[in-house]
Amino acid sequence: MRELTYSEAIREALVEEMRRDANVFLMGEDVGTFGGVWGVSHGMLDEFGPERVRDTPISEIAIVGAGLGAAMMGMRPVVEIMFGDFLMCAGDQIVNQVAKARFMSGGKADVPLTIRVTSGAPGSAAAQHSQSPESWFMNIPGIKIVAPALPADAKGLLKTAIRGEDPVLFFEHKMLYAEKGPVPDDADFTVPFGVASVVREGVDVTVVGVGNMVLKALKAAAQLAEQGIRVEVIDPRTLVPLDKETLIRSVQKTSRVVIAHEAHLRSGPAAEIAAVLAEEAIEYLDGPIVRVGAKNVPLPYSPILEQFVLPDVSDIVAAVASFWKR
Amino acid sequence: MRELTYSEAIREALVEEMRRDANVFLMGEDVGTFGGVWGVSHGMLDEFGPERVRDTPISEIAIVGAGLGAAMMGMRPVVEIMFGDFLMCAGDQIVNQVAKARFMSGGKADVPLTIRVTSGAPGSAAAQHSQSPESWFMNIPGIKIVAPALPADAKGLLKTAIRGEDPVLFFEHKMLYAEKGPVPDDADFTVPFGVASVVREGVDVTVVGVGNMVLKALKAAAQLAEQGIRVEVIDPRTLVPLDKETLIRSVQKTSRVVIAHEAHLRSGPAAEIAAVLAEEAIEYLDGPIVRVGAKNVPLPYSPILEQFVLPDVSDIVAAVASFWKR
Amino acid sequence: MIDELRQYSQEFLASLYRRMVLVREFELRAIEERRGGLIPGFIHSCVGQEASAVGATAALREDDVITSTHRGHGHLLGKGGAPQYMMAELAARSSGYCLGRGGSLHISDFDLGILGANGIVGGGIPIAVGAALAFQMQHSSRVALAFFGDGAVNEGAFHEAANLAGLWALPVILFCENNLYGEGTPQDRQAPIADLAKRAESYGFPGVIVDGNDVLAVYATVKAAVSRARAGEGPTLVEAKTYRFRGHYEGDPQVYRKPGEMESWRQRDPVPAFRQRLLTSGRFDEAALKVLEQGVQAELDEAVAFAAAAPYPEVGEALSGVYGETHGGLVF
Amino acid sequence: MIDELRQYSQEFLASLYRRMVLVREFELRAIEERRGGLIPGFIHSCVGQEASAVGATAALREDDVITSTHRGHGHLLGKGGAPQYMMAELAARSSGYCLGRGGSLHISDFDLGILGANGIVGGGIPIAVGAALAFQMQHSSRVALAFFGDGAVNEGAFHEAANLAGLWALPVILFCENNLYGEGTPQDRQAPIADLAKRAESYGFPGVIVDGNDVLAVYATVKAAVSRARAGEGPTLVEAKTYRFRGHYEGDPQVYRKPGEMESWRQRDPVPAFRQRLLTSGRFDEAALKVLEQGVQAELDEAVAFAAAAPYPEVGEALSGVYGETHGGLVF
Ligand SMILES: Cc1ncc(C[n+]2csc(CCOP(=O)(O)OP(=O)(O)O)c2C)c(N)n1
Ligand SMILES: Cc1ncc(C[n+]2csc(CCOP(=O)(O)OP(=O)(O)O)c2C)c(N)n1
Ligand SMILES: [Mg+2]
Ligand SMILES: [Mg+2]
Repeated sequence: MRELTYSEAIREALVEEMRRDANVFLMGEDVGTFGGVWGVSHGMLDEFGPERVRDTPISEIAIVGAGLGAAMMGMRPVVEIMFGDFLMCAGDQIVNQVAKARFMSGGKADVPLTIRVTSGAPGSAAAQHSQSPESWFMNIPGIKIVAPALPADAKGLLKTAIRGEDPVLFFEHKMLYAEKGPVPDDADFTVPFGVASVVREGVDVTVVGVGNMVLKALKAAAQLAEQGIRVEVIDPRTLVPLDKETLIRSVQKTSRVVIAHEAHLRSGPAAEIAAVLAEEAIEYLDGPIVRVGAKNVPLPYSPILEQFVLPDVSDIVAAVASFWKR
Repeated sequence: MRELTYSEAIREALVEEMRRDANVFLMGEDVGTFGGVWGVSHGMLDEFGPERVRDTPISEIAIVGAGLGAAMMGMRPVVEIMFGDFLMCAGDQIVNQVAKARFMSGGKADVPLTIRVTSGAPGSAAAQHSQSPESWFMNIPGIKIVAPALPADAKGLLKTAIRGEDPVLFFEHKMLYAEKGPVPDDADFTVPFGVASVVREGVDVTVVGVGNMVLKALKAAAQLAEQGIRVEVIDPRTLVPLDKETLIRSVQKTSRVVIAHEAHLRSGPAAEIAAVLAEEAIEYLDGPIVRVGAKNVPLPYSPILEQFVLPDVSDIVAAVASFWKR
Repeated sequence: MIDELRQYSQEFLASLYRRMVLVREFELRAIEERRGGLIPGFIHSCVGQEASAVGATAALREDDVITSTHRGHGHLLGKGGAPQYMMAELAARSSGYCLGRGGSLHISDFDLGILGANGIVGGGIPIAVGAALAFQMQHSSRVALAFFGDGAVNEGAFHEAANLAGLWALPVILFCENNLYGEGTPQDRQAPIADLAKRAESYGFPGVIVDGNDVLAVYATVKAAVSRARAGEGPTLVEAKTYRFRGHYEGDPQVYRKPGEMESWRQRDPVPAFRQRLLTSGRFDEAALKVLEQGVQAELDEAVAFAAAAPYPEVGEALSGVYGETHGGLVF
Repeated sequence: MIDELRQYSQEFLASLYRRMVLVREFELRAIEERRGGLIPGFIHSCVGQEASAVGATAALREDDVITSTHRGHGHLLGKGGAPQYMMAELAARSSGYCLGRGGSLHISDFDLGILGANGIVGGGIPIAVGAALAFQMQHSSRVALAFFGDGAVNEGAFHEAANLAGLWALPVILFCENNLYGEGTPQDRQAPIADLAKRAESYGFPGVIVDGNDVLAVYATVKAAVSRARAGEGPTLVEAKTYRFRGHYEGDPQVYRKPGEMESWRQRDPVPAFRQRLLTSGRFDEAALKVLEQGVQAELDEAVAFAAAAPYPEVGEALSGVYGETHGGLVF
């Protein structure tokens, strides 16, 4: 299969869906002329014109709110919030309008709105440009939360988001944009929500990775294999809905689990995953549920401090190794 | 000791701190002439005048942001966001400015800002006026999160918040305002952050309650006592910082734990508490960590549906009883 | 005055008046039924603001859309909302507009272009702008109208939405009902200017002030704004000066009213004023209006009876309608 | 022109010019040091906007405060920020203003009234308004000044903060640097009006346009606004028309520039323009200006040397300074 970067895979999904359905359009700050600050929509203005690749003012409330209104009137907007850190500028629209519109209407409103947003620390971007906000809206019923790690999943999940009837927060990790992987070129290739992916099989310990931590988990697994520890790596791919079954099945087999994400530890996505396992799979567990994530301090600018705060391969290795050091 | 309602206890804390320190003032929508929509600041305009009991426009960004600026310039603002549901209107100021101001300045900025806000479903207030947002900002380092259940704690914790140097989100549960309890009248009575309260001792099972669920847990405990089940009820009082030690000590004794809050189950405060216990106390546990909370759907208007969605005493009783039904 | 009426058909005048009476009486009935226990939730009535609600919506086509507010019953009835489904929603029944899930703050009817009341002050404005964006992209002649209060113009949502609407010349009408209060705080303590229509200049489109208690003035003003919008000339901000006669919500002790203010506005009560105008014009007589009024009462009797007889939702219904697709029930 | 200069002292004119050169050269040096690897993070330089940064801050007292933006180096240097601590911060050292935790986007110095650069567009405006509220409540004569760009005026934060400032007549200056772009999107595709000062009318206070490339014009305009503010007359919105000469950030390919635009603004480069004016006035000669310029270079050499020699933070420092009180270390 041909290889694409994560960024190219996302662009391909956008382009294919916009060719397929005239109701799909892209809107956000600098998505047009600039091609997106991360270059994801590069060239799309040329193909689709300024009507369907819309540069907006710096107005996150208006971007999300207008996306919602347009979605309810038959369009399928993909709106982009440049950094996940800015999501809270539109927090009310997301929490109180987008997520609840269908339910409050008695199930009648369709809200096919995809909110693309970046997450993660790109390096010395400091406290307001480095956050991983995947869990910030997990408590809110009504919005789905997607965090792909591999290019093929990025493409397939974005298509599912755009074709679906519900609002989706779609997290793209900045440090994954340049990562390559095989991506099917079938224009109807989609990846379903709520189905975790077993990225590597193993029997000794389960490592659940979110976003870029899937790649780090794979590296950790390779290192640990040398010590004879067979790690199973699972990527939930969608946090809402969450594929509990695959997680529980894995833990049943390995009886040990580490959950890793780049978000801060406290109340990050791992809190929910750990709680689910502690509620539904505790009998299979042979030790603590170990979380790996960023320390509970804002992301510092200094690379030394930043590396100290962010989780890395070695943290996963250490977390896994801890099971055999008790 | 004299009895006060939760609402009176909060007002007393506000009044005492405003008398004690000229830098303390209250600002928010309808806190003045109206006395607060929940009546908490009733009469305070008369005592302190419109300079220190400030009615604001309906502008949550400005309310929180102005609170932050004033706090950095030596004031000790208490700002009120009428419903927790509206917190996300000021989401960016809370997450990116208030919580991070000190760290980003290298620890130099003092941010003695208290954000008072209501949580909980007051009955048929529907999806945008009934939420319990205690966990929405738990992933954000730099802001403390307080959720008192009893009048004395409400008074003592609010004083600690106002006198402290850090920003605090102070959640007042609407259904607790009319609840009475003993409150010390010592004007220097404060309750420390990070110290959980064992509200009822027991040896068979630990029930951790957040906000109004503390009272429901006590009712459940009384019912369960009749069946011979001795429930220990713990109120963490502050979610950030969280007193893990008291929780772990209790679980060590009881080896069974239920965590109850009114927030939606997914990624509510219980997710973090469960994750902490699954990481640091799993060896003491004799069964699953059971969460009790609102179902993962927006709060419905209809009382029938609302009661179905919200957790109640019977849910706690059932959760506890489940340990003996396996 | 008489001249002004002349341009309108008998049917149109009758329908305006009937709708104003419907709004007024719907509110009074809902308040009564809330006291009587049929309605469990809060009510923010629009008594006193009937002319602005009815005048504005009368200027719209059926396929145009509105976003509304916490004080939305008049807007919805104006746009054609059916009293029985509204009353059933207020009574929390499964025959209500939102199957009992939304209540007064969230009533919507997508078939009628009612995109929803809203519990968040200012929250509906960006949504209306988004609907207008869709219409523009669809090369449709439909327009969107956002209702909001004088308090809402101080929210960031108003500003961002208005700027976008102006920038893209979207077919949207921003309709501000300035009733002089946001909850218990007077407008002059919420914004440093009294004429909020002025804010339109910041967004490069016209702002117009209209007597919000004069239904025909409101109608004509909005009609002009709608024509502009349909012609691709972009948005208009309409500020209707009006007054609410009851509390912010039912039960509000209203300690904040300025002395004499209520009395002076009572003189300008839009419903009797329009009634008198119809009579004075000679085109309607007492008997004809009585018939209309009785028709409204009958309709409301039916609506209340319908609501009271309607079934309550089944508890399990709470779990449906959160998503369009549940991926095997996984999302709960 | 010569007349205009006459009212200012030699020292003042020299200090303005020196500061403008300092800002320009600081930026160029920082860009160079970033390329050289001393500076790890992004830089949004203000090259071309020196007159507005320096003119505005020169009108403030030392105990007045500012909030700044992502493009903040000029504002901070204008307010007295020390180049060595700024450079050390950019170089991520523990001797930097924020101990290496903040970087370019978050530099602050509370002693100098610099409440912080800001990574959130519009994020600093409500904070400045809050500082002004404190000053008003403290019966102090201090004022606050918020810097922000043309893009920021479309954020809800601008609107809510401006409304509150106008309503309460707070001692704050809202200073908009309209450099015609917000990132890669021209101002005329972000807002439907070109003169953003006009928006002040929505908030009941004056809006003034000034040539942002003329340091004395900016100074005089802000000075007047500051006097108003100190006199309790409330806020002013100042719009400085200017242009940025480099990319939005270093590395920006700048595909979005309109043809000829850069060249025409280059003719109005504020630093050589002011230099020429000083020479033409006859009050400064080439030699005197050279001395100032060399002084700046020396200061920057020292700043870079200081930064390069400064220690990096210890890893454990990341865990301090999040809270004022940690309740026994519990909060992490
Ligand atoms: C974002 C938000 N802030 C505050 C409230 C509480 N609230 C509900 S209605 C209201 C007053 C609104 O005033 P206005 O916009 O003038 O509308 P009116 O009630 O006068 O019709 C307030 C403050 C809310 N619902 N949403
Ligand atoms: C809330 C928010 N949205 C978007 C961004 C990304 N961003 C950073 S600077 C910028 C452009 C700002 O334009 P303007 O206010 O004109 O300032 P300038 O860069 O021209 O100085 C954008 C969009 C951000 N930092 N914060
Ligand atoms: Mg009003
Ligand atoms: Mg700009």
